[in-house]
Amino acid sequence: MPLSYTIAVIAIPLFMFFFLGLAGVKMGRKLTGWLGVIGMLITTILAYGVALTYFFGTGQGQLAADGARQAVVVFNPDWLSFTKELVVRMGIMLDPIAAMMLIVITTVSMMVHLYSIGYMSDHHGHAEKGYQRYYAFLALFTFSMLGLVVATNLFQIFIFFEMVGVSSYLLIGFYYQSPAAVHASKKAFIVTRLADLFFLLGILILSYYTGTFDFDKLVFGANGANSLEVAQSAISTAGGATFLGCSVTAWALTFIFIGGAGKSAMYPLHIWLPDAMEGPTPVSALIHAATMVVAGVFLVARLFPLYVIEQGAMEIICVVGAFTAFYAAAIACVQSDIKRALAFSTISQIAFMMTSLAVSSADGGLIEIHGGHGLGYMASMFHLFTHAMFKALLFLCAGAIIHAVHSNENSDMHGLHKFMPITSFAFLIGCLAIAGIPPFAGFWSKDEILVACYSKGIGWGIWMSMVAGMTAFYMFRIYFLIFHWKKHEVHTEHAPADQPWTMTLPLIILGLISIIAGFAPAAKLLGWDGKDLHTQLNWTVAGTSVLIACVGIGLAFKMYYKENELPDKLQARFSGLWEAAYRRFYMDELYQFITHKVIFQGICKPIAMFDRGIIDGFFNLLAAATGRAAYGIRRLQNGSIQSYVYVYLVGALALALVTMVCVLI
Amino acid sequence: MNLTLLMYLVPSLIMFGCGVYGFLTRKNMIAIMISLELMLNSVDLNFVVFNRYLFPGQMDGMFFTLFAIAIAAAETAVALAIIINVFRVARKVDINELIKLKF
Amino acid sequence: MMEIFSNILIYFVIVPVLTLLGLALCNNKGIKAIRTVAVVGATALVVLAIYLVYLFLQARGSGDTSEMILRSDVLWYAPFNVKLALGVDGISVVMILLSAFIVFAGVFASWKMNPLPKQFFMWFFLLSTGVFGFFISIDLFTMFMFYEVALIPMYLLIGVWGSGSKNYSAMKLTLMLMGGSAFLMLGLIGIYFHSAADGNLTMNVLEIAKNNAIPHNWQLWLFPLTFVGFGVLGAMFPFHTWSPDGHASAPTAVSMLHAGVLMKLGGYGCFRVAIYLMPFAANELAWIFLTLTGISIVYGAFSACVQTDLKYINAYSSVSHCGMVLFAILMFNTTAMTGAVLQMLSHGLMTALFFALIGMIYGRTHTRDIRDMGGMMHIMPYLGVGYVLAGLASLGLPGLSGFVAEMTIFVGSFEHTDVFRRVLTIAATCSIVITAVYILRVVGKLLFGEVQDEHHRQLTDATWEERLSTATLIVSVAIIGCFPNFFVNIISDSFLPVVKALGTMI
Amino acid sequence: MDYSQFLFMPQEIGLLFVFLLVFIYDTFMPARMGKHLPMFTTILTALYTVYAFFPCPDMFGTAFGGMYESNPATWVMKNILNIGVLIVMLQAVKWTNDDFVSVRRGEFYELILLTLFGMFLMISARHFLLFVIGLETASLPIAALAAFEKRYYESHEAAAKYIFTAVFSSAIFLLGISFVYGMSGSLYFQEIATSIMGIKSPLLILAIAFVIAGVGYKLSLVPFHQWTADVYQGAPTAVTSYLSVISKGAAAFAFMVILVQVFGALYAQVWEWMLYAIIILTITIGNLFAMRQRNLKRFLAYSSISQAGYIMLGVIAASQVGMTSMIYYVLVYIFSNLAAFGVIAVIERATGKVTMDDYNGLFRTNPWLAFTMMLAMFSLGGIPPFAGFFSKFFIFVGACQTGSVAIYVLVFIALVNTIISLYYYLLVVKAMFLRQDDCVIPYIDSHWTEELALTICVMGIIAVGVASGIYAFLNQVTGTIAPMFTMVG
Repeated sequence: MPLSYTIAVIAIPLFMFFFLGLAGVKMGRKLTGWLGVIGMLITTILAYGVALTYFFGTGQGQLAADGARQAVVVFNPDWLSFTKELVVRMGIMLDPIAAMMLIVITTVSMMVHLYSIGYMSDHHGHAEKGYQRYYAFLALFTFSMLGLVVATNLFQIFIFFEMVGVSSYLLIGFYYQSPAAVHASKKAFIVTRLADLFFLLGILILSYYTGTFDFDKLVFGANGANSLEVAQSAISTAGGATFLGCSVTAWALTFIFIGGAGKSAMYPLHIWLPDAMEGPTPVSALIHAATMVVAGVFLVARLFPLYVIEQGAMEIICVVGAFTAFYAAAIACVQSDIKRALAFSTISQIAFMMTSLAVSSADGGLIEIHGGHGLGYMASMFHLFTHAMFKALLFLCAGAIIHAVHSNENSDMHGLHKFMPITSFAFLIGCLAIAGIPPFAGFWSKDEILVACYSKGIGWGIWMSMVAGMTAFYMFRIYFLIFHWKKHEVHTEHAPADQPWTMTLPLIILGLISIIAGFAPAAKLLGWDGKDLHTQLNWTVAGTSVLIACVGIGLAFKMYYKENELPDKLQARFSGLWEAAYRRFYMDELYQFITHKVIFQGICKPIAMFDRGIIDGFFNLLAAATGRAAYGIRRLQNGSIQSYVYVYLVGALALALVTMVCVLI
Repeated sequence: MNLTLLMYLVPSLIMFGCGVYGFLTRKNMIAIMISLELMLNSVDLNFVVFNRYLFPGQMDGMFFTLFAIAIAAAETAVALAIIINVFRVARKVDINELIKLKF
Repeated sequence: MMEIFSNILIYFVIVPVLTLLGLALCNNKGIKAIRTVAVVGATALVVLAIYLVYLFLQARGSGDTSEMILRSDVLWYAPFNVKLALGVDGISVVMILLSAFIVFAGVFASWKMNPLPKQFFMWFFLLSTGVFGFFISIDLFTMFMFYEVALIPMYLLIGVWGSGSKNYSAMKLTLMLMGGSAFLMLGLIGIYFHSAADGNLTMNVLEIAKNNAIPHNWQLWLFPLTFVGFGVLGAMFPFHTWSPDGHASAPTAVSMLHAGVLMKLGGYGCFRVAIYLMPFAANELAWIFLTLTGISIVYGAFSACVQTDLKYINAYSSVSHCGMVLFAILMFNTTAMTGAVLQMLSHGLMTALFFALIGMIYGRTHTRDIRDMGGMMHIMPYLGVGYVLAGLASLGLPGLSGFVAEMTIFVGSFEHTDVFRRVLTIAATCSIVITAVYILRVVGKLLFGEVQDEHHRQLTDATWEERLSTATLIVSVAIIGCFPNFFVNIISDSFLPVVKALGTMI
Repeated sequence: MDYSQFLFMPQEIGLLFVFLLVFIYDTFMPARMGKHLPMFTTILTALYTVYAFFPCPDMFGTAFGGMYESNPATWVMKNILNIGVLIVMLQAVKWTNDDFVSVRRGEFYELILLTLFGMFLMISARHFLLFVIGLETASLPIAALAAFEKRYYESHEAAAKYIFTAVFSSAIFLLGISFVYGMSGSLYFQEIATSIMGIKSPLLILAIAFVIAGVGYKLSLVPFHQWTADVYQGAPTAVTSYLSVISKGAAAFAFMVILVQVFGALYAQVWEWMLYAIIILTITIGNLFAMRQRNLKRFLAYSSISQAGYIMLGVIAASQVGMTSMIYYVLVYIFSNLAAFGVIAVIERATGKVTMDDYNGLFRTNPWLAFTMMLAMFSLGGIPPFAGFFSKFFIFVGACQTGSVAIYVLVFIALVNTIISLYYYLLVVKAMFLRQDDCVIPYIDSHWTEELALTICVMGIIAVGVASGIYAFLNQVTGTIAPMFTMVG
């Protein structure tokens, strides 16, 4: 299949957005839903076709002379030309990760489209209000995300960053009449916007010194030349300019990473993601688990060669990633709202990917990378892929459960295993996958990541293994609390049960993928320079990680399989710690304080006062003063002829005298 | 004894001053008219004297004086007429009557 | 004398005047006739404007690289060598296009205007006469004349048809703008007397720029006069305070026209007169005005965050956005200046859209206080969607005009290497976050959430003419946002002479 | 004596002729014909205006040994005054047929014509004797006219205030002239100019100050202005309008001629700075007082004071452009101010209301009157596209042509003052358009003569600015007396 079909992959969702958005109001709800599904189906098929063609086909320029898989720019028209050199183009570029992302996005999106047909309608199959809007926004998001991954230049990525930001804003705020949702959507948008500000600054700096936005100049070797030299040359045009000690490109890349961190919810910009769970659960599955949140990872991966050269930036990413992984995992251990818990696990997993990218170039030098330290990069992308699948699965299961019991709190669930076996089974698969139990998908990718971390330093490895263990623990905690723990008492009019096929089918499909995805030839396809890096399973690392995972699972089993006091005891024992973790270590409070107390009360209000009082007051004062003066001098005109004449005479004489003084002396 | 220019100018200026003083202090409109006449006449005196002493050649000053006297007469006539009008209405010729229009 | 009528530009003045006279013939009762005349006039303007763009592209396409096209001079006041000099370059072309569209939308936005619809539309078209005249003329005297023609109708438009404390606002607005034009007039006279070294003085902008004879010491105080004079209309800090009150009290269409077009006169004039004619002083004094405009960008955004009156919010955001315009103009490179014009277009359209929607909402709810409203999206979806779109445009969503303009400005401003400009640029960039904050605040309070006032539930959605008026603007915003290069190509070349002049100065 | 000299003064002769006819009609016509007198006079004046507008073949030259000079500039100036007088008369037709004034209607016209004659002499005089005669002829009858509304006390007070201050100021003026005479030994402008060349004695400066005071009195420049407001308010509106524009215009022209021709040599040292101070005072004080007036006649009095300040900007330029701009300004000012006074006169005649609050909501009942008033206000405030804008702009340009920074500062002050003036002009507009009132002035059907007068004014306001030919023509006219500015130094 010709790669140029990618255009259709992007165009169809866009069309669906306008079509459903404008014409949808006139159509029936069901109809719009199915139209959306069909449109997405076509997109998915095309996307698979294109991706597979890119990976396994030949003769469309995807294979370089040395057999490395290289970027193919399908088309690339000018969109906005700042100067002769600095031109923003709207193009489509396929390279391994872009192709991989095409598959991820379309798959998950497809599943979500289908799933939503059931989810967005009540038990009697009546679709909710705003169904059309929902599908239009889904299409819009899909379009933006696809546009992001196939971007040919940094600025296009920025543009689609904004687009996905907005569509996520719209979808989080889908239930726009509930204040919580509105607040969450606002929060999500503004936090990511703040990050995007840094992204923009990074772009400005980088483009100013390198004189281009385009990746093929920035990072990819023009037809097969060694990309690292190219990147280096692009950067070196910065002429080693430095700012506050660091080279400007280091600054630029750091800023760009912050931009990514905002989308990927890295600490401390993660606070929007848990709240984003206010949106419909399928949306969380699509946007806040599988696709949008990995945009940051994707961005860093996109600029990987640059980061390799700018070690300073890499170090920052490494630290942030490692910390976030642990931090989020810790919080996930105590959350009672299952979606929140999943959200934090997402954060933690994305942090895994970031870290693995960052460790990827452990001891800098290019040779090392050629010598296989590109592993981290590959692992990260691989994990991105697998994680997307099983995390989407988990979220969709959660959605099914919530749809059944009308609550997010695991206290309202417990022992659902009997009621919804399929869901339970699918959820279990997801948990096993994320816990990293072979042969499930998560095992393979996480194993590679750990290997990469160990190769950077034993400390990093141990740290990340520990987090992996926590992951296993909290996932199974959730699982047991939902499906076992104690007998479920029914207090809704009809007992919870497996949901209609539209919702169950996606679970099954994703479950299967989560099982087999691990066997995808990632090492062969996702090498950072398009070359096949030959990896083999590192049994020591794999063994230990599996061991740790099992320990975590066991612990969870011990604590949460059957109802017992142990959890409460522990909670009472470490109440402070538990409380802090439950309150997400008070990050939200901190943000509240900064935004409301400092910025709102401390800056905006005074400025507004100043404007009305001082500046406006000044002009009013001028007017008042004139009026006062006019009133004050009225006595000059007191109506008596003699005073008139007096003024006249004095005036004339004064005129004469002053002039005499001036002229004669 | 022969009279110099100053011996005329100084009195005329004094006269003018008196006129101004009278104008500014008097309350009676007629008195004010008289002081105005004083001022005008002092000016006439100036002209005549300048002509006589400095430029005896031509008679410009003299003629000017004649016209000025005529004008002064006309002014007085109009002024008196108006004063009478005011008197008709206000029953007074006090200048302080005329302060209705002000500010 | 007659040959001027063969120049299409003059019709941009003639058409509104004819509309004015046509309206004068209408009877105040015959609302239909009045509407017809107004619509015909506005449509004619739009058609003319589009045709003008076509002519311009054709001329440029056929290799006409002259700075201004469609030139024609008619001697008007011979003793002062004042000419009726017409001519347009890319900037004025797009400005005319913008004005035409906003006038068009404005007519529909004031469809149900009463009392005295006839008089309203007459003033309305007098105002547009001034606007168009300003954009087509390149002679200082006529420019200034049209400038003031555009200013004075505001007084009656606000005073008679406005709301709230309209007398105060109208007087304040008029006096402050006239104060600005007092500075301006002195500046223009000064420029005139130094317009030529060889004694034959001129008021023609092009010739003055060509002679470049204004002594430097004179430039140093003529530049501030003119820049401030126009800057007042451009809502430059600290001369912006007329804007909140004025906009708050003005009727819908007037706010649209005023924020949409009139404030652009300021930016345009700052460029066309102040910077274009006095590059030396522009370079010398840029730092002062850069600081001021930089302040107004952030300042306006911050003060918009705490307002509760919809129109005040927009007025302050206008301060911020117009500050961006002047800021970019002072960056003295083609990219930034192009961005400035794009920003003028974008701000013009989206602010007009904002004010139109606010007027429509206000016309239904009779309140503009966001604390008294909520869930409007539920009640009037069309207006709600329109408002969200306007908001997104204003906070710079790609695909809408705001993003294009701001990015061009930022990239252009970043071209400068000196720390001062860099810092200001970064400060300006921060405004995109603050903008997001106050826009989303409004959208959240006004459109989303629960319905605050039960009476609002009975309210109806937009009528056809309201839909038409807003749709026009939305589509224009989207077009600029999606095909920016079309406009960039029209605009950017027009800055080359200035940039060259400034370059020689540096 | 060579009587052919009288051919140099066709306008004066014509005017006297009109005056005689009116006088004869007034005296010998039976009483019942009296009510036609206003129409008769107006038509006669109209004919005369037309006649005077076409210059006779060789009317330009000097007569009576150089005492009198007629040149294109004076000719144009007189024509402008004629137009003004014609408008005033048109406005007065209805008023003079009122029962209260009809007895004396003849005098009104005769005095007006006489005053005009005096102004002609002022304009054409090149000798102080003739000038003084003209000045007095132009000022004395005003007192009688001010006292015209016998039934009102204000009228008498106005007249009294006028006459006393007028005589005083003419005394001061004469004193000044006497000093000049004493120093130069002549009363001819030219000769004085030549003989005081280079003198800088205190006496001379005193004399100049007195001369400025004397003429400034008629122009109502601060601080010689205080009679203005009271007289304007007290006098009948027709007289006020006449006073405010016609005599002001004439005086301004004569003022410029004297200052330039007689004291031109002392421009830079002496009277530029005197005028400088006077202008700032005049504009500012006038505006400040006008701001808080409620009585429209008084309001216009102060506004006309500040307008006089703007006119002086043309004088301080002391150049041909200055003079052109000044004449042009006067022309525009005549139309604008007479429009305003015309509206006031109509409303006062019909309802007797003259305060600003009475005008609330006028637009609803009398749209055309309100519209005319608004045009007048905009024109006075200098709003384009009305004539006032052009005259202001050109007079500023004329002033700035001197090129000295001081003058730029002066112009700036004047410009700042335009904002204040705009404020109070807008107050009137506000009253008429923005305000509502329960006791609005009912619809007034004005007499056709008044309407005609107003129409002429509106035409003038709209056309004079846009029709650039007028300014060009004036410029070419003043070009003929341009040599006079060569001695300015």
